[in-house]
Amino acid sequence: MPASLEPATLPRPTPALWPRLVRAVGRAIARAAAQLRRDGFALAGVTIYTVFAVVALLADVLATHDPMEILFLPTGKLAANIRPGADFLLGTTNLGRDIYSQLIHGTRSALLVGLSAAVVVASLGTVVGLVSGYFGGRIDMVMMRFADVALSLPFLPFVIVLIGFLGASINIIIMAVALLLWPNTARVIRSQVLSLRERAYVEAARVTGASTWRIMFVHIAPNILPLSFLYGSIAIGWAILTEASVSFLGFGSANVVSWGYMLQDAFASQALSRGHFNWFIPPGLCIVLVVVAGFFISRGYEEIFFPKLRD
Amino acid sequence: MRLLLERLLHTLLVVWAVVTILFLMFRLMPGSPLAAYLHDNLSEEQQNLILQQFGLDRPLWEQYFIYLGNLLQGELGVSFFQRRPVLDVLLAVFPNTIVLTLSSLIVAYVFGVLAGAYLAWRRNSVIERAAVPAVLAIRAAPEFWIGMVLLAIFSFELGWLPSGGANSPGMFYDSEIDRFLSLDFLRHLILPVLTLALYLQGLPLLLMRSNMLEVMHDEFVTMARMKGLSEWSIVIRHAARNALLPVLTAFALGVGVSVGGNVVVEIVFSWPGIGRLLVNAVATLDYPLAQGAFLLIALVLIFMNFVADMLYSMLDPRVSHARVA
Amino acid sequence: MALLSIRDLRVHYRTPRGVTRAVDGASFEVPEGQIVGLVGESGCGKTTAARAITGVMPANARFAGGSIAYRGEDLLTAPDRRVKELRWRDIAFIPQSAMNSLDPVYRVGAQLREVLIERGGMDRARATTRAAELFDMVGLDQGRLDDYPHQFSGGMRQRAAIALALALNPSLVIADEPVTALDVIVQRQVLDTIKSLQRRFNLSVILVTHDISVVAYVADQVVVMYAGHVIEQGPARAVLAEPNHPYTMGLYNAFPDLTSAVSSLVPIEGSPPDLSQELTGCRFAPRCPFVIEPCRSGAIPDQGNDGRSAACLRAAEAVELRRLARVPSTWLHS
Amino acid sequence: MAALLEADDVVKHFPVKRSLGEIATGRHPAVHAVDGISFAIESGESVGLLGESGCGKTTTGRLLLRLAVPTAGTIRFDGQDIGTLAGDDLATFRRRAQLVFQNPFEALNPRFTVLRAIAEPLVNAGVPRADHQARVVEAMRRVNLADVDQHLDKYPHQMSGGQLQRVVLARALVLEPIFLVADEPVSMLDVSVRAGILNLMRDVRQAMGLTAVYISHDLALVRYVCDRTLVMYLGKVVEDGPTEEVIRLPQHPYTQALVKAVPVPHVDQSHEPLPIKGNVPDAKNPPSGCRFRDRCPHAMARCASEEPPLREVAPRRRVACHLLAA
Repeated sequence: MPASLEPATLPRPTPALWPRLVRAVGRAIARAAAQLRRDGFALAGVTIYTVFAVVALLADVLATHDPMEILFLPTGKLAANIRPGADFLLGTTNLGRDIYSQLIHGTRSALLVGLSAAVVVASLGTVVGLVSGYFGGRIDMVMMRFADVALSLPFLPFVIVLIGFLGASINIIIMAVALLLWPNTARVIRSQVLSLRERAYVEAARVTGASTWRIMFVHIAPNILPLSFLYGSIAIGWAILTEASVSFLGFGSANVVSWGYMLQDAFASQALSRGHFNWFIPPGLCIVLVVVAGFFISRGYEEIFFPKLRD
Repeated sequence: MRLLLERLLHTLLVVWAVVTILFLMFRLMPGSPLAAYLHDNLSEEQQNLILQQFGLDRPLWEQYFIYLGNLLQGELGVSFFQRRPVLDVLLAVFPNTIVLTLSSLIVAYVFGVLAGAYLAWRRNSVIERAAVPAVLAIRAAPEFWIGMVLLAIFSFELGWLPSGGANSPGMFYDSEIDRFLSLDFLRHLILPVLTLALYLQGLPLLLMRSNMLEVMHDEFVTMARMKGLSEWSIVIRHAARNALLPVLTAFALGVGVSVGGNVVVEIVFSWPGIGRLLVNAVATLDYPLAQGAFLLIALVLIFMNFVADMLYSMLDPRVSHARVA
Repeated sequence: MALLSIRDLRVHYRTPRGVTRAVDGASFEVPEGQIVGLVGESGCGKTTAARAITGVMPANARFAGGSIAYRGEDLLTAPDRRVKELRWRDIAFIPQSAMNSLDPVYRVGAQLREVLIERGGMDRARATTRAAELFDMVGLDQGRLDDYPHQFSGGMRQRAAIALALALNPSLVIADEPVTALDVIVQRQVLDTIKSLQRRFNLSVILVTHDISVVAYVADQVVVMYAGHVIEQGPARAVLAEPNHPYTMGLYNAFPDLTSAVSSLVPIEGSPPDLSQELTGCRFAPRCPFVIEPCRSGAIPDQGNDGRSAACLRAAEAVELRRLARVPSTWLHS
Repeated sequence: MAALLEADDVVKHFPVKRSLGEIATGRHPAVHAVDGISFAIESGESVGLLGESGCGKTTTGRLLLRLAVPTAGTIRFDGQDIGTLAGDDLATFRRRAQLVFQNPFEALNPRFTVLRAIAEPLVNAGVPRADHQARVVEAMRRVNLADVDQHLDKYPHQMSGGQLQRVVLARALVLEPIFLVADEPVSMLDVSVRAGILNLMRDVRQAMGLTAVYISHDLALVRYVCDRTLVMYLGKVVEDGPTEEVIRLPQHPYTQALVKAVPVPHVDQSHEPLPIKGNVPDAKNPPSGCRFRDRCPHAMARCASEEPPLREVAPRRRVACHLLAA
């Protein structure tokens, strides 16, 4: 039997599983990092996320005031509508709250909403897409009909009705976003799985007796993970925008400082007609930055993993 | 033909599913919206009368069939607060939303398609390199915030345009058409349309650009070059014609999505549309009105999904002319 | 004088890994009214060389030298206007995959009319008649003019591509692997069509292929390419019967032949060189069983007479080398 | 010798979308990929499945490996109906029957190193991990992949087509199968490399005593590696016999045309037009009677009404044509 032949080049120790895993992950990160340096978009996206993540973590340190506290000047007068300056970096609201501190604290809720929704959307979409695409038949049909229905519910109105009746909460926003956004991910992953399933090397695995589990998770899943990330990073943006819209419409939760809440506050307090740009420009810009970072990263991802899209 | 029937059937199924979800959503929510309507100071008899009026004293499954029956007859109930049939309320504001949606989509898609094709043609130029992140950034901005900024500048700072509503107070018109064509209406329309168009142009622009780039690499475009066809024929007749297919589908889908997605912009500009109606209905717990508004928005979305589907198969000869023989 | 004369053509591609010298000093001629078979294996530069003649190249391609003279006029230095004028009226192209080369959203007839009207200056009615004529000529039913490309079978599409190429009565037709994707029977029918139309209109044809049997079937002249170089050329009859370059000899041994007795096929060991590296000497040297030291350095001049040439230092010993090449063990690397 | 593999009236239809008319009339149209083929392959034989694209040869290959299940008919491998295999029996079958793919560039998982790729069947067969490397190295030696150490950790994109096809072959051989299906094993490779792979497959087959089925459209290739050839046309076997005889004296009009159409690398060859015209008909609506009749130069009235059976015309020689009935 061949095993007993002991060719001269042997023995080479068979590496154990987990060091190989570490090496593989290391290689993947190294490759992504190398690509990052080449792709300006992805680099910009990651940089923006890093900055906001640091701000969110250090919010208590960075903020100069309690975001919801009504502040007074040393003279004892309400510190309302103060212009930006040394004491109040971005000025104050008409009720005397520090805008800069609100902005800093808003980072937390934005990242929380964005990342949680992204994780749920990406994992739900990936699992459904994988199962639906690989097994096909009835399972596929049922799941895709669910997807059709979810995509036929108008997004923002659905969230509004849900929040309006269930009450404002970040969890409900995350749930609603996940409920309506998973089909996009699932559909794309499904079609990718459909084509991967027909690849010769998957057939090769089948003909050598690989189990369904092994084919799905060893041969197919690694090829679709980049897509999951792609759709995850887009979902971050969607979730943040949704939270902002809901808060702006006045359905946000009253005790959480978010950028959407700040904008609603500004809008309702006539900041626009009074020209208080310092109040409503910064939160909007923050939203733009965080959301666009997701777009940038997804673009970079496309360049890394779907190079045929490149020029 | 077969495709049409199949999709139609499919669409009806989706409508049924959405209608059912809507029913469950409004009946099973904790803190039934009706609670707000049934004031304590009403007598029990009065309360029961109202419950009966809405059929809420029957078992759930019976309510469901009553609800379906009512829907089929176009019976959406009566608004709690406006004391008018929901359908009348909806139809009064619906045209405003349609005008707003279509004008902004047309502006956005005409601009997006042209700009996208131009950027693809000027691949790797300075303008192309700058435009892509700029477009992505605009797409990342919340619509209502774009609206707020435009409002603050053009209405409050410069005073060029009105700050909200669809018409100035006190204006009356002989017909809806007259109203839509009036200068006053158009002045009110500019800012919301600009806001939506700014937000919406990103999709057709990026789509057109990447489709063009892809098509320009297709063999048939190379062949058009080899044939010595003019740049116009190559770019417009061959590349753009092929690249446009998915954009047209996106337009149809966009109509469906925007009708509900306009909500925030309608709020910013106090635009008397269906989205604003929905938000107010939810805020005041006017449940028949909220349900009706949601249903209308959903039906438009489903219908446009169907149209997009059909459009694609009609415009792409590979689908519409599939040879069976 | 030859209709087309290519001298020392160099076409390079910029790639992420550096410059690939796809065609690196190729010279050959296309006589009036003859079919020239341009053969070689994948990556030898045959398609690049053929496409270079049309002047329509991918964005990352660059002409790094040489000349392409059509009726004595260098296409590489001629003004764009002039080159555009020559396209399709004088130099037409038949692609490998007619499926991808036809625009999917227009009817085949419309695509014929487009070129007849825009480049041929015909009016609509004249173009319609001419399109029908062309379909007839290539053996397609006129009723199919109103079909879309995807409604055609592979063989029909290839015929449509031929009709398109002949629309403006060109003098030179470049056919890039025109039958590779087809089944043998259809392949044979399409080759017969090409050959008969070539005779009828006294066309010059460059037929790019990896298949020497296709060359043997239709070509008058043959040009063999290897790693960006032309390594042998001459009349098809002579080159195929008595190859002078060891690569051509080796190709013959590796090619299964239905008519001869079954002998063993002999591979050429190794693989072609990486064209993104700087190369000196004969590019076939690392795989050549007859290599001598001088092969590995300096330029290898073309040797030959009677319209034949081979880029081999030992071309003079061809008779002896051919004898040795027929022995399988010659090709076994130690 | 005993038959290792027996196909008995095997049919494989692929359903297609029905039109409204077909739904109304209750018809179920299908692509008749394989439409009733029977043959037996003896142990140690090498058989060519020859035909043009769409003739059903690839589907037949997949059926033989149970990558597809027949719509009707049975395939017996070593006496067992492979359609009913499950569990351990199926696992055993998977160890004994292997496939060599057409396109080596796609047949290997791009994320797997050569070592992992060749070890994949060992993992699936439950071979102890400690033995993997030795057996992989052994398989690589068998396919003449020199410098084993140098290749083990390479990824597919770092290798040439010829090397990749050797890896694919090594993967197929690592479990020491007794039956091999090769689907156009060299059609994606350059001519100068092809010969090496074909020689290798021929040698390996002899050394290991394998039974093999080669699927190909290339008559010259089949002639080089197969003792026997089955010619397929539109889901049917039309001719069966020793390869040399089929090529030298083809009996079926289709085979005759096919042989005539094959280009040869000589300048002096027949340029006479082929006797057949038209295209292969649609496999959804094959012609009645003989499927070749509307392209056949010898078609008779009987050909339309009666399907010619594949009958023995000489020892080990079967042809499906009414011309040979007499």
